[in-house]
Parts: sequence; C-alpha cells; structure tokens
Amino acid sequence: MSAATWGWLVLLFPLLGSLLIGFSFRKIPPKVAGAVGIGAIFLAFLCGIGALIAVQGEPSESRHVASSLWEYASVGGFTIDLGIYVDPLSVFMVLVITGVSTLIHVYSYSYMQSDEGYHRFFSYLNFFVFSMLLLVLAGNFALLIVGWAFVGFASYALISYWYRRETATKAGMKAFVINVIGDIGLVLAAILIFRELGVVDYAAVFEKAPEVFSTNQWEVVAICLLLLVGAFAKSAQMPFHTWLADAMEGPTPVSALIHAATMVTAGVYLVARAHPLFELAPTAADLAAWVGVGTLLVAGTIAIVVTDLKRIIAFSTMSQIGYMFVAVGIGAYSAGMFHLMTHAFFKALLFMAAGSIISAMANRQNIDHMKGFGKAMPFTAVMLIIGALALSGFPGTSGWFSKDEIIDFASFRGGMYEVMAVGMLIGAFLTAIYSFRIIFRILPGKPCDEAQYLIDNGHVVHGEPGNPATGELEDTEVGYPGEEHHIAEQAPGMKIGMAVLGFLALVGGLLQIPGVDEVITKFLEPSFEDSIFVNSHPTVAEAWTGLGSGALISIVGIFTAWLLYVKKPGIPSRLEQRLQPVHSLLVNKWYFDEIIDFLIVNPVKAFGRFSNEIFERYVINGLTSGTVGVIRSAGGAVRDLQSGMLRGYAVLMLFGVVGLLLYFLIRSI
Amino acid sequence: MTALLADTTFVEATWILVVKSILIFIVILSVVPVVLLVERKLLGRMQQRYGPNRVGPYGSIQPLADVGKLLSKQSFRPKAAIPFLYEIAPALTIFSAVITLAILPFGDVQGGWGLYGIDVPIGILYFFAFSSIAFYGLLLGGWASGSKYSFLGAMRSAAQLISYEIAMGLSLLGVVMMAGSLSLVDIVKAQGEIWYVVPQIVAFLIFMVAGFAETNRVPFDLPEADAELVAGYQTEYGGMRFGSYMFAEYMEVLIVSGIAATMFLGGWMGPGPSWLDPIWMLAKMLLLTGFFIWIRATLPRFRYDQLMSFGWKILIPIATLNVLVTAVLVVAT
Amino acid sequence: MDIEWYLVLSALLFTIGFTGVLIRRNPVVILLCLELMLSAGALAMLAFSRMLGDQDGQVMVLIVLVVAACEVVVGLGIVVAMFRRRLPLDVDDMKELKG
Amino acid sequence: MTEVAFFVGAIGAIGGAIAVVAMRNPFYSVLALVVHLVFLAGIFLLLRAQFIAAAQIVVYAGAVMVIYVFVAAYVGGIEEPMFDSSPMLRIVGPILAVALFVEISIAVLGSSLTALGTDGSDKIQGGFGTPEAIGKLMLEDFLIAFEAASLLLLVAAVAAIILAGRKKAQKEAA
Repeated sequence: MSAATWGWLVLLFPLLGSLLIGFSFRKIPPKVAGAVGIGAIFLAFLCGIGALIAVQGEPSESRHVASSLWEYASVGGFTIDLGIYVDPLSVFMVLVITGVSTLIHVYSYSYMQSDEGYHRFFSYLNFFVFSMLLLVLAGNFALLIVGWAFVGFASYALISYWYRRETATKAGMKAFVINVIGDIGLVLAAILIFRELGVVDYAAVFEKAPEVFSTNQWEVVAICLLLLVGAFAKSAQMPFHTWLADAMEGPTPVSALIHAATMVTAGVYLVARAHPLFELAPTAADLAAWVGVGTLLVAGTIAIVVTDLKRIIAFSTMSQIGYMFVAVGIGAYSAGMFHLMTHAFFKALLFMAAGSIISAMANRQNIDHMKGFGKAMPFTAVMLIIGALALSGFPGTSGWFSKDEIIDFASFRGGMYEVMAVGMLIGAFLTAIYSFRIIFRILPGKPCDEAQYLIDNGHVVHGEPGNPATGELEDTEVGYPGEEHHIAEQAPGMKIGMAVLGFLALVGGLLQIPGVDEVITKFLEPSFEDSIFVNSHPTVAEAWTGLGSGALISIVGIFTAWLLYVKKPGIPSRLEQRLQPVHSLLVNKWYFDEIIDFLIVNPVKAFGRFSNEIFERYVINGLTSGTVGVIRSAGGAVRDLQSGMLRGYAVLMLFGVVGLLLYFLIRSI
Repeated sequence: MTALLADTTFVEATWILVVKSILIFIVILSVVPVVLLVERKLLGRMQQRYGPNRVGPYGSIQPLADVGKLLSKQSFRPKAAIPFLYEIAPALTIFSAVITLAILPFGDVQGGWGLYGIDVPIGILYFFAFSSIAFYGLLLGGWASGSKYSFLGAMRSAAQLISYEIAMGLSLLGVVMMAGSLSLVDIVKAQGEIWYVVPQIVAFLIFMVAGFAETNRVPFDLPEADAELVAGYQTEYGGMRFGSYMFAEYMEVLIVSGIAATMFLGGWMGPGPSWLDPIWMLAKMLLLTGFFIWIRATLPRFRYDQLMSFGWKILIPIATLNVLVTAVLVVAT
Repeated sequence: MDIEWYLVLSALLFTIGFTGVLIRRNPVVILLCLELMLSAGALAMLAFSRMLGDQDGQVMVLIVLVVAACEVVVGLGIVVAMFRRRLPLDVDDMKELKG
Repeated sequence: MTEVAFFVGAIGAIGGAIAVVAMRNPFYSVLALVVHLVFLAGIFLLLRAQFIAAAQIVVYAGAVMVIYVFVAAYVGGIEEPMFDSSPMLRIVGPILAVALFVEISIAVLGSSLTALGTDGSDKIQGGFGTPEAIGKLMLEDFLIAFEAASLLLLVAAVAAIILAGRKKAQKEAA
C-alpha cells in the first residue's frame, strides 16, 4: 500500500473507535469500550509504521505524498481538497502521537476503571487522537484549521470531563477561549495566504511563497505572526500560556496525553511545517525563538515555587515547549522534533507517575503533604526518577541529547542566538532544580499518613471525594476515581504504560548521538531539504562540547536541588521569607492571569458594567421612556401591517420584489 | 421531435413508428380476450367445473359475446357522479396501460425494424411514470362516482399502489445495476449469458408479488374486493366503461408479465432463428400470465392491514437488502 | 425552440403561482401554488442548463424536487394537525403572529 | 414539430396552473396540478432532460400528489366562502403579480444572455440529461447535496409523523 493509503487508515481507526464507543454507550461493558479504544489507537500506530515503511521505501526526493480523497469545497475555480500530506515530518508526528497515545490509553484503561463515564472518556480520547492526527496529516491550511479546532474542542471536553466540578468546567472554558483566539489567528493567516498566493495546499503554498514574497516583506511577516498566534495559543507560550496550568483539572491521563505529549506540540509542528514561510520572515522566526526563551525562563521559575504536583509538571511542559520553539525558530527543525519526541516520552511518564501518587494521596496534589513514597511505591518512584533525570538532561538520558542539541545549534549560529543559548542554559539549570525538587520532596523521608497506610494495608486510602483545587466535597458522579481505585503498583495497565515510557525516556536519545547515528535528522531530511539551514549545523566536536556543558549544568542543578531540599531543608523557606516579593511573584505565576485580567478581562467587564448600570439605566432608559410614546404611536400605525395575515405578508414581499426589480431594470437602462 | 428523440439509440422513419404502434396495439388487444377466456376456462377446471362452454366450440368465442354485451349496454351515470371526471377516468386507465406497451421489446433491430415501440434511455422509469398516472384513473373513477364503496375502493387501491410501487422499483434496481442500463433492450441483451432470474431470484419474487398488488389481482385484490366493497372503484360503472377497466386490468397483467419476462427471463431470447424472437417473448408473457391465473385460483385474499404491513415491513426491507447486496457484488466484481 | 420562450413560460407560471398564494385562503391550495412556483423555478433551471450545456442545473432540479417533497410532507402534516384540532382551514384565521 | 410540442405543453401547463388557482374545490386544484405537472414534464423532454421528466412524473404525480389527494379527501373538499376578509388583496395581488411577470420578461428578453434566440448551447453531447449522466453528477460532484437532501427527507418524514400522528393523550381521551 502507498503511504497515502496508510495515512488515511491512520485517520480512520481513531475516528471509528470514537464513534463506536460513543454510540455503544451503555450497550457494551466498559472493559470492551476500553479495549476498543486501545485497539483503535494501536491499529493507527501500526498503520503509522506502515506509512513509515512506505515512505522510507521511496527515494528521498519523492517522500512527499499528497493524497486527496474528496473535494471539500469548490468555489469559483478555487478548490479545497479533503487531502492529506504524508511526508517524513507528518509520519514522525503520527508515530509520536499514536505511540504515546497507545500507552496512555493502556494507562487510562486501569486508571479510569471505576469512573462513571468510562465510555465517554474513551470516546473523547479517541476523538482527540483523531483530531490531532487530522491536524498533522492535513494537506492544506483549511483542513489544518479543521483539525486545529477539533483538537481545541477535544481538549475542552477532556479538561471539563468531570463536568460537575466547577473549577474543571471553568478551566475547560478558559482553555477553549484561548484556543479559539489562536484559531482566529490561524484562520486569518490562512485567509492572508490565500489572498496573497491564491492557494492553500501546503505544497503549492511553499512552492509559490519564495516567488511571491521577498525576505521580510510585511505580508509574509504578518502571515507568520498570525500563525504564531495560533501556535502560541495551542502550545501555551507567553502570553497565551495561562490555560495550561488550569487544564490540570482534567483526569491525569488527559494531562499526560494532551498537555504533555501531543496537543501542546501542535504549535511546534505548525512552525516546522510552515518553515518555508518562516524562513522568508526571519523577524517572525526570531520572535518565536525569543518567546520560547522567555517562556522557558518564566515557566521554569514558576515551577520552582508552586506546590501542586501536577502544576509543577505543567509548567515544566511549558518550559520544554519553549525549547522546541527556540529550536524551530532558529532553524534547528529536526532538533526541535527530536526534543518533541523525547519530551513526549518523559513528560507523559512524569504525569503518569504523578497520577499514581495523586491517587494514592486520595486526590490531593500538594507536594507539601507528600513524603516517603519511595518506600510506599517503589516502582512509581523509579519511574519518577527516570522521568526527572530525562527532564533535567542527565547524561545518557534522552533529554540530554535532545535539549543540548538545540542549545548547541543556537550557540553555533552566534550573535543574538548566543544570548538565547545562555537563556536556555539557565533554563536547564532551573529544570534540574525543579524536577529534583519533586523527587527530593516526595520520595525520601518518613512516609506521610497516606503512604504509611499504603505500606500497611496494600491499598490506597479511601478518602472522601473532593476537589483537589478547592478541597470541597463532591458527589461521586463527577467521576471520582472511586473506592476500588488502583495504584500503579498493582494495576497492570498503568504499570505497562509507565514501564514502556520509562524505557523510551531512558534510551530514546540513542537515536540521535552526534557523530554516531543521527537517525532523526536523516529521517526528517526530506521534509526540511528546502530549508536554508539544511547544511549548517555544529560539528561533532562542538556538539559534544555542548553535551558536556549540558551534563555539567544538569548535575550541578541536581546537586543544588539536593542541597536545598535534602541537605539543608531550611534554605528554601528562609529564601522564601527573605525574597518575599519575588516568591509571591513566582507563586502567582508572574501575575499573568492578573495582568490579563487587568488588561483585557476587567476593562471588558467594566465596560459591560458601565453599559449595564450607567448607559443602560440613564441613556437607554431615558431615551426609551422619552421616545416610548413616539414609538407607541408609530407602532400603532405600523401594527396594522403586522396583521398576522400570511397573504398580507406575501403581498408585501411581492411588493418589495417588484420594487427591487424595477429599480434594477431602471438602473440597467 | 428531434429534440424528443435525441438520445434514443435507434429511431426509424415516422411511418414505421406509426405502423409499429398500430401493430403492437392490435396484437395485445387481440391477446387480451384470449387471456380472458383462458382464465375463465382454467379457473373452471381448477375449481372442478367446466367454465364457459356454450358460445362457440368449447366456449371459444365467449369473449366476443361479452364484448358485444358490454358494448350494447346503456352508458349509465349515477346522479351523484361528477360528469366529466366520471367519463374520463376509465379512458385514463386504459391510456396508461396501452402507452406502456411501447417499451416492451419483442426483439432486437431486425431488417431496419426495431421490434419494439421505442427504446428510450430512461427505459424502466417510463413504465413507472405511467403506472403513476394509472393511479389517477382508479382514483378519479372511485371519487367521481359519488359512491362510498367506490371511494373506499379507490383509496385502498391508491394506498396499495404507492406502497407496492416502492418495492417494485427497488426490486428492479438490482437488475438495472447488473445490466448497467435502464433501457429494456440493453437489459435483454445483457442477459445473453444468464437470465437474471437466477442471480436476482429474490428480486424476481418481490417483483411478482408487487406485480400482483399493482394489478389488483388476487390475493391483493382489495380495491375491488367484491365481498366487502361490492366492486371497489368500478362499482358504479357499467357498459363499455366497465369494459375499459376490465381490459386495462388484463392489459396490465400482460404488461407486468412482459416486464418480468424482459427483466428476468431473458426477454426475446430463446433457441431457434431470430424470427422466432417475438414468439418467444409472447410465450414467456403468456406463461407468466398463466401464473397469475393459477395464483388467483389458489390463494385467499389478504386482510387490508396484513397487506400494508406485508408491503412495508417485509417486501421493502428485503428489496432494499437485495439492492445493497447486488450493489456490493456489482462493485466487487 | 428559443430559450427565451421557456424562460417567459417559467416567469408566467411563477406569477400564476404567486397570484394563487395571494388570493386563495385554503392552506392546501396555497401549498399547491407553492408547488407551481417551485416547478416554474425548475423549468427555468432546466432552460438555463440547456442554454449553457451544463447538466448541473438538472441535478439542482432534482434537489428542488426533494426539497419540495419535504415541504409538502411537513405542510400537509400541519394541515392534518389543524383539521384534527378542528381549526378552520383558512390562512386568514391563523393570526398568531398578529402584532 | 418542436414548436408544436412546446405550445401544446405550454398551453397545458398554463391551463393547469390557472385551474389550480381558479378551482374552488381543493380536490380539483390537486387534479389540475397533476395535469400541469404532466404537461410540464413534456416540456422538460424538449429541454433534453428526460430523466428529470420521468422523475417529475414518478415523484410528483406518483407520490407527492397522492399525498395531496389523501389530505384533500381527508379534510374534505371544503369550498372557500366567496366572502374575503381583505378584498384589497384580490385586486392588489394580481396587479403586482402581473407587474412581476412583465418585469421578469423584460429582464430576460432585454438581457444579453448569449443563447437568446438559439436552441441553447450546441456544445452538448449525446447522453445529455440521461440517467447515466445525472447519476454520475449526483453521486460524484453533488454527493454532499445528495446526502443532505436525503437527510432532509428523513427529518421531514419524522416531522410529518409527529405533526400528523395521533398523540397518546388524544388516543386515551378518545
């Protein structure tokens, strides 16, 4: 089969799975629904491998296959095809998405076991994967927007999955609204592309763009900036990042799937996919890189101080995606993609381990309360450590290879990119600190009550179902994991998912060892061969120097964390007191929510209040009561026309039509 | 005229068309009395009696006597009837029956003559279009008579006709898909290897059942159920107007037989030289007509609700399924 | 036949239908007049289709046919419902929308 | 020959249409519309739309009008009273309608349509308007419209059942 056929099959299975599970709600037992969900994604993964083989079987220059199934819309000679575009980049994304998703489905199979909405959950999950695959396989900007919007909706549905929980529905809405802002950017970009180039197919756009645009012409910069709005919103980059931390309201597998491994990387994919445009607009590309640097620093600093376990990981996600944006912004596309892949492995792993611990804590997420889980949950602890090592770029792990490749490339380009490299090194240092802050705070020490209970009884505390954000009690119908809830140590599904990801997080980096193999770069080469950076990359020696310094920074960071949280645990609190303003700035996430509230939400609200209280009451009401007499008398006159008589209306309509026609006839003379 | 016939594959000179139409009309018109006689004889035999045997040798000119009787009767019109419509209704019925004869093929083009009225590309749709018109003949007859029994019969037949037309259309769809054409001539030609009665046996059975309903024959003769409705829509008719209804009914039996023979039994195909083709076609038609008569002698009448639920709940689903399966098979091969 | 004949015929039929909508009060007849207007539209569509030698117009007529069938089904459903409730079958008596 | 066919068809169609409007008994109006549709189908044949013509008869005359007949018979042939609550409509309506006709005619005849005064495009090939051609268009280019139309039909059928079907409460009361 051709690569395109495989591509369509990749899309087909998750959609079928979603529909099947959705429509067979309450007709098939939950276990079957879960199995169908897993099976659908796994089949998609197998088809992804099929596509990989098919693509690799072609000679390098013909590894781009565009396939159109249907004419989606055809207006005045302009057609949009329901078409996909299969090339190494999309195949790479498909493999990452379906691969990680399969594992997360396996994990959810156990994790959501006693949830009331099991069918709904798997239907949503499959739909999400379908949307994401549509996004990466789309063959033109129109279909990309469709996938983009589907992903936004799926994310909304999954974040608000426990719909009785007000914080969850609010978080869902926030994510949705911000995503829609991004959608608007994307739509405007597509419109602008169509206006300037007259086409929306990727291949045609990228072919025409260099002929039409000169470097940094304002149109192409505008297109890229609008694309970036979409990318930033979906990938939680400043200033559109505020939804990501709130999105942790969704079930933990959702956090792992959407907010770590797949959806948030859509922006990175978009920039990589549209790299011919960005290379024509270096200003926009630089902006993307700078925003990436800014986000990774801001998120890193926040992650050091927040205490909610899932939020720490969420901020670290933002920070890691910042790296990817830097990568695609400065032209290190395959490095960015490589980091995207390794990040998917270790971040999904971290979330899974965190979910396991959170369920053992009866849904409490504050790390201040967690202690001694190293003894209580050894398997989870090992997985958590692997994840943290990979995240902080410990030598030999996947994160080490991928993160430092980006930094190398930035310093290789020199100039202001050198500054970015320094920023990223500081970010790496922060990363090491906060990731080991998690480890050192919750694994060692005397077990806390819940952990002790687990050690003693072999199962988790049956806490009251409560909202982790507000602590309020809730009814169980929202889908509280339930009494029978299993923990990773015992549930096979969770164990399998974590073990495989743990393995990948450890060894995934071996695919891309400078000077040794560089599998990813070679594989993605055909997608980026038209890039102006295709032949410029650091030498092997430079790369190894960078890797060395990365290793050093990571070890120093881990040591610092050890110093702060194990050796002298008093330091953090003293620092906190000493630097009170800084700490509160960080704890409050740099007041981004407040700034946005102040700049946008409050003015709008105030305007609304003003309209309601002042304008409405005095101006409108005054006007109305003043004019109501006039209107009433006028209304009386018009009322006779509103006879309710059908034929009367028909006569009026005919009168209008006759009049209009007469007007046109007279005008045409 | 050129515009009208632009897409027909084979058109002769106008005079040939006229001659042909008269010829077909004469043949069928002379077959109808024979069928009438055969029916009465056969029914008699099947019911352990002789049937007509007084007029002519073995009652052979009984139909002529009947026609003579009907012609000589007074054309009576009830007071409550609506004049114009009452008179035009039987004519409409016989018109729609006769006009359908045009598309029945009795043979391929032979010696510059197509042995059929006309070979229209819309083919079988033509048949359905005019059987839609036939409905108005019955309905007007029932309604314009100004009689309860007539009106009830007309309503029944209307509901029955449109219900069974769906199953009928669906059953023929399978054949059309296999042949890849709507034209009856093409469909016959496509049966060179195998008659469609074999692969489309389900469709054939459905078509025959629906055909019984379309022609108001036993066991679906509810519109004229004499025990309940006196004689249905034709209660108030007498003389040759009644004769027209009668003729139209038998002509429709012949037409349904003809369509069935064309669509399923290979039409004019048969052993022997090509001049035998019309004979073969006629033989197949008469064979199926005999089947109609046989069923009349055998089966009791349905109850009305049974008739409706049989049509909607059994025939239409089966016919739809048949279409689906055929479609899949046609695409697959 | 010249195309404009068909178009003028279509306009005439449309006008007759519209007149019927205006002067008749029985909802069944009004629906019939709507059918007239629709078929006039179909005729125009076919004439244009013939004029341009493009069969898209014919497909459009088929779609109009379906839409007309839907309209009839719903419209007559309303008529039957009115009859069941013993409402007068006169559009002038349906004045719920009176201002 | 074509001219004769056209005028026969046109006179029949116009006559039917006028009868629809003029007949006082709705049952006659229904029958008049059937006549109109049959003649119109003849005109469709002249425009080389034979499939549409057949479909028009099968669908309209064979199904749609049958429903009309049932409903007209069910609600009874109630004749409209001659009294009209709004007599103005009887005068204004037709005047406006005639104005509309005149305007459309002027627009059509005065326009610069290229095919005016001809039989239409001579580019059409054999097979124009045959079931094959229409079917191909319908299931390839217009599949979405086709599916939407079928969905619409389904919705309309459900709506009709709900509108006209007897409600449970009514049944129990009766």
